[in-house]
Amino acid sequence: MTLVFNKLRKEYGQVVAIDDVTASFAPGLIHGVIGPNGAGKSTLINMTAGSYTVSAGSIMLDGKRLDKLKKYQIANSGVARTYQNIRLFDQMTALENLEVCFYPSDVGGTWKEVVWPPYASARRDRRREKCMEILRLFDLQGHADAEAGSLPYGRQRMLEIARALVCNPRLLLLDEPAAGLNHHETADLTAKLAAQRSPDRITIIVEHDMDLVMALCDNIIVMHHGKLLFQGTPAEVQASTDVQLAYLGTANDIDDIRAAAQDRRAQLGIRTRRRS
Amino acid sequence: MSVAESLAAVRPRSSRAVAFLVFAVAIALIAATPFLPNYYIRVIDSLLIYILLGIGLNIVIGYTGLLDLGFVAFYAVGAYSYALLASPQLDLHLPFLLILVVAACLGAITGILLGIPVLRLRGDYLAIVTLGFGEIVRIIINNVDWLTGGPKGIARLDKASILGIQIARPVDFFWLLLVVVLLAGLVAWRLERSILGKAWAAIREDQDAARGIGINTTNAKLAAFATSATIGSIAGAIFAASQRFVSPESFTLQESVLIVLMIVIGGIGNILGIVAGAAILILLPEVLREFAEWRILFLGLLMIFLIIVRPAGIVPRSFGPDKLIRRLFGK
Amino acid sequence: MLGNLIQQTVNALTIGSIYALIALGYTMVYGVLRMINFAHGEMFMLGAYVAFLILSMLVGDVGMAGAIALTVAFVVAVFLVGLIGVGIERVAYKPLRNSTRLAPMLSSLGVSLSLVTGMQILAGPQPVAFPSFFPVVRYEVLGGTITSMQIGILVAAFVLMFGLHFLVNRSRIGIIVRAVSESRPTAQLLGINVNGAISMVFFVGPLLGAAGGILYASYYGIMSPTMGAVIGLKAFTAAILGGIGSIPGAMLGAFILAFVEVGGTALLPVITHGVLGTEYRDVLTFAILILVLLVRPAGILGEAVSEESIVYKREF
Amino acid sequence: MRKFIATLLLGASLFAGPAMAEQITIGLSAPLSGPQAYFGTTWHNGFKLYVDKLNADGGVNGVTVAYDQQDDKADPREGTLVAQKFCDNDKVVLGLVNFNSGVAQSTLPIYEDCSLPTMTFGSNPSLTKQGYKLMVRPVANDLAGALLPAEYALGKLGAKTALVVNDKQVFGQGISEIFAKNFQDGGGKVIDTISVAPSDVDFAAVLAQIKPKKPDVIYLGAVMPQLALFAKQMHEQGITATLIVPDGGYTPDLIKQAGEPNVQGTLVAIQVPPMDASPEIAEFAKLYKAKYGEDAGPYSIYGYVQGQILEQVLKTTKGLTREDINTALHAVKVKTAVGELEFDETGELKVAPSYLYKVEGSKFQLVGSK
Repeated sequence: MTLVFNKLRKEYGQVVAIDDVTASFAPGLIHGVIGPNGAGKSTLINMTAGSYTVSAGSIMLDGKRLDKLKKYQIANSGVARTYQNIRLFDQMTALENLEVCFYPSDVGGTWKEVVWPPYASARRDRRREKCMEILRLFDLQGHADAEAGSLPYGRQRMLEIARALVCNPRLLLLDEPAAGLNHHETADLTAKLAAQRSPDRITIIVEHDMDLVMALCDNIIVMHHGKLLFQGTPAEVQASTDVQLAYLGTANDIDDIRAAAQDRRAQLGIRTRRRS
Repeated sequence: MSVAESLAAVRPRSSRAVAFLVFAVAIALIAATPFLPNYYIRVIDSLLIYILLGIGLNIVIGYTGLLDLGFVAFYAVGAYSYALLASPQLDLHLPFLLILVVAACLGAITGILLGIPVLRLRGDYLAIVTLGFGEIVRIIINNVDWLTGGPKGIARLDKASILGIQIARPVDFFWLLLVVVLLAGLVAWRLERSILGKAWAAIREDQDAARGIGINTTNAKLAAFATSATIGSIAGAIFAASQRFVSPESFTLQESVLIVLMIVIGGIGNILGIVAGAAILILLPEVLREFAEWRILFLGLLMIFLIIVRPAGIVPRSFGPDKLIRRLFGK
Repeated sequence: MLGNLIQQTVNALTIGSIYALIALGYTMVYGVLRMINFAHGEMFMLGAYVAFLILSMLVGDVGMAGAIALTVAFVVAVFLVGLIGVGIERVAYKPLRNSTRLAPMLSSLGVSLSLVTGMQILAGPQPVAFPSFFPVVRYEVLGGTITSMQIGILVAAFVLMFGLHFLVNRSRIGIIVRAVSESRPTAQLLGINVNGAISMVFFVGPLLGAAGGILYASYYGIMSPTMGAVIGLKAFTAAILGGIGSIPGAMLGAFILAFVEVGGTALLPVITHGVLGTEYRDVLTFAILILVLLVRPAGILGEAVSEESIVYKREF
Repeated sequence: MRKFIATLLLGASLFAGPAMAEQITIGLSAPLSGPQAYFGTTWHNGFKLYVDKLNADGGVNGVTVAYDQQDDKADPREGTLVAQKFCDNDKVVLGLVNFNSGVAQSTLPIYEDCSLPTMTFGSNPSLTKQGYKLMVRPVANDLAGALLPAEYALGKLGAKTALVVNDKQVFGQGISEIFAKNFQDGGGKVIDTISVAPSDVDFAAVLAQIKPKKPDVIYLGAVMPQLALFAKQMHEQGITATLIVPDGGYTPDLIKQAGEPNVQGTLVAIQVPPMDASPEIAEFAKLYKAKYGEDAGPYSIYGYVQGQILEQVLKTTKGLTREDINTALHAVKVKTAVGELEFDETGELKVAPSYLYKVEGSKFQLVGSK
């Protein structure tokens, strides 16, 4: 009933982004992943969700190997995620953004939906009911028919998380959910995520905002230069000198600046192209 | 851009009137058509065929967001299905309805065959590969003379008939096409609203994120290609039956581009838009017939103007058939 | 056999260098605006017509000597077409810069249609004979025939391509253009004159296309209002093959395409024992294009991008 | 939109109103825009020239002739729309239609359905073999067009081998196949048949393949400007075989576009007599130039001849209905600028004149006729 990284490794040519990381994540808990920029936090999420290939090692969820699956198969195994740069379906309404998540379970009935309108509306109503429930949890019910792309930034963040939660995932991966949010919004987000705790769900949050991480997470792993530096409770992490050193001593200035620029652009909603 | 804004601002109150107007004009046109001289009926037949093609291509371009420039290949597959199965060419004279079914199946198969190699490609690469596919189909048709007659084409196709009723006059084709267009439009519209349609929209908006929520994009895209090709192929079969002659020059790249233009000028992703786009691009040159080359120049300039003034098309994506119906019958 | 080989190589190089000049225009516009400029083939056509007009004015009305008149006509025509290119961008594409990606593409289709029919109305739809820019002298090299015209075209094309290479990689303008094509928002933040850079691209691209058109018209001896359509499509194919957005890619793609075409004509009947004749040459061309893209979905020299490193929002 | 409605109403009123007895309308359909516009326009101009003269003289037995000229863009789909337009208009009693055989293929069934007789210009032999009762072809078909050059090549040039190139279009492929057959029937050998794409402009690669085969003659079944491009490149590559081309090459453009030295000795076969063949034709050429400000096109004289046929039809017809006109058309026997013409039961000319020219200097020199 856990997520396990077993000697996980990711290389880009000569560069080692993730260096033999072994860790396990228990259900019912919220796990935080922190570390300076370039430590490999997002890479971990991207590998788990199937966006990046795994160079060596394995990822197991409930005893099933994830790293050999295609991205959509991983999603269908109960893995849901959000992105560092919000990736909503801009020209679809907020409601549709959630509704489309029922594709894997409902697609078989497509032709019936086409030829038999009552069946279609019954199906649609059932889907919409579930989606509205989630939207309400994130205070988005008033925006259900608004185009996702037209929502304010903070709402978009919320909507993306709502989309990840709509199919009740076993494993929830949140990649910097508080990036670009102001203080109030972050506090709001923290409360909403806390309310979503579930005994069956493994939640992993990659985040820079320490207030959120410390308030929310039961367990924290600290990444540094692709290696797992430390694992423990928030209190243990705060007490660790290793962690302090990693953050203060060797943080790469350029990376920080780049990250700041990246966040700024994300806030402005500018699409960024980065070289691999 | 004040013109665009004022055009775009469809006021809720007036839009109900617009909806009624659109509806009334459509009904009046349909009712009046059988009484028009044959020339006008033929023009309207031609318009309906292009609307049908537009509905088909819109599934791939408008719904799924894949720029397909080789759509004419499916049109050709359908046309040649009819030409080969109902002509002295192979001395087969199968009934029209059976050929429609065969054409639909062949279309779907070709659609999937095209879909498979282009699945990995995006945007402009997809555009050029589909374009190449369309050209390959045309060149092959032009060169396998023993089967397709090569550039000479196939002449003296059988007159079509459905259950003993002969479909030969332009007005017969008008009714046939009207039924087929309405059916295809209905299917396309209901597909758009189905869960598969939502998945297509998700792929259009952000393909990777769509995979991330568990959509098997391969299958969804193949379904889009197959449905679209099926409609294109049916249009081709009807075209061949009405023309009673097919030759490769009806299936050039220009035809594909014309259909794409129709969709985009009318309003991408929207069936009502396709009707508007087809009306402009097919009827206008016919109306301006006496101006010979000037009409094409005018059309080119009009295209630039329309796209600049309304880059998202004449009919906005949001003003789809559902809205039309709601405006008409809703509260 | 060797003669034939040399002959075909020269043929391919000549066609390839004309393709390359046009492909460069596609690729530069794409690099900066992510837009396929369907009107680019018409710049090629305009080049030939404008040069012809200037030439007949110079020779007929002014009475200028042949060689000087040719040079003047060439230079003036390519600059004029460059300016036309800038003007078209201002009118037809600039208003659509923040619109969907499909909109400027289709606007360019409208521009293309208007230019072709406009020229048909102005100059007549018939092909017109075009004077030779280089005297035709045939050289026999190891059994192959090479004309002075082919040599002239190769030299002119390579001079232009090296000129562009220098402009893009060494000059200030080139750096600005490259910065804009790397990331327009970032360039804007850095205070770069983005409009200026885009105008530059729409000047240089049509200029090269027009040069290609003049060389083409004088090589084949004719020009027609529709001459841009087929060759534009081929150059576009070349740009995609090489990896659109990449300048060396466009040149590479153009020469590969030319060699495939010439090789297809020469070898298809031989390889297939006459089953497939030269009429299947374009099938071969597109089949190779599709195969290349299956292996390298972004073209030969195109930037390979992994899924997450590029945020692909809707194409249109 | 208003214009559209106006046209609509106009069309409807024409449909309903009674036809005027003393004026008939001839439907003219050909490419008037696009690359083939030159042929369509100049062909029609020849006809209009004759009809205008006819009307100026008060018509034939009091019947004046109007014409309705439409653009078919050389596209079968446009062609059928035009055909239907003519069919719907009761005043149209005869069609001068379709320059392209491919377009005629799709329009002839429509004309047949509405009993509108036509003089069809498409030269593909198969058109008259489909049993159409309302068409005649006042011009030699490709069978005749490709016989003379084959005989000339074998006899006068003493050619033993020929190589055939075609552009994979209806006309080019059809006529080159007929040439090949005639050449072989006459005892010659066709060493190879090569197809090129219709949009090709560069034949260097093909020519490099042809060169080692050393044919005596090369027959090129294509249209302008391919004919000129091929001739030019053939000469540049040092191929000395005699080039034979079909009727599309009978235009000064061939010599201009290929360059005079590159086309010397090229043979052109066409159904048109030389412009100085008779005083009548010379007179026509002069009139044409005076009226349209340019030299007559390759088919202008046939437009003129069709006018002459029309005059004879109007002189002999019993009435002005489509049926009457058709009967008179099939029975017509008339002396025209290209000789005496009459049709057989399929609508084909009984004697179809064809001519062969050789390029000498900047002129076409008649070297044979049939």
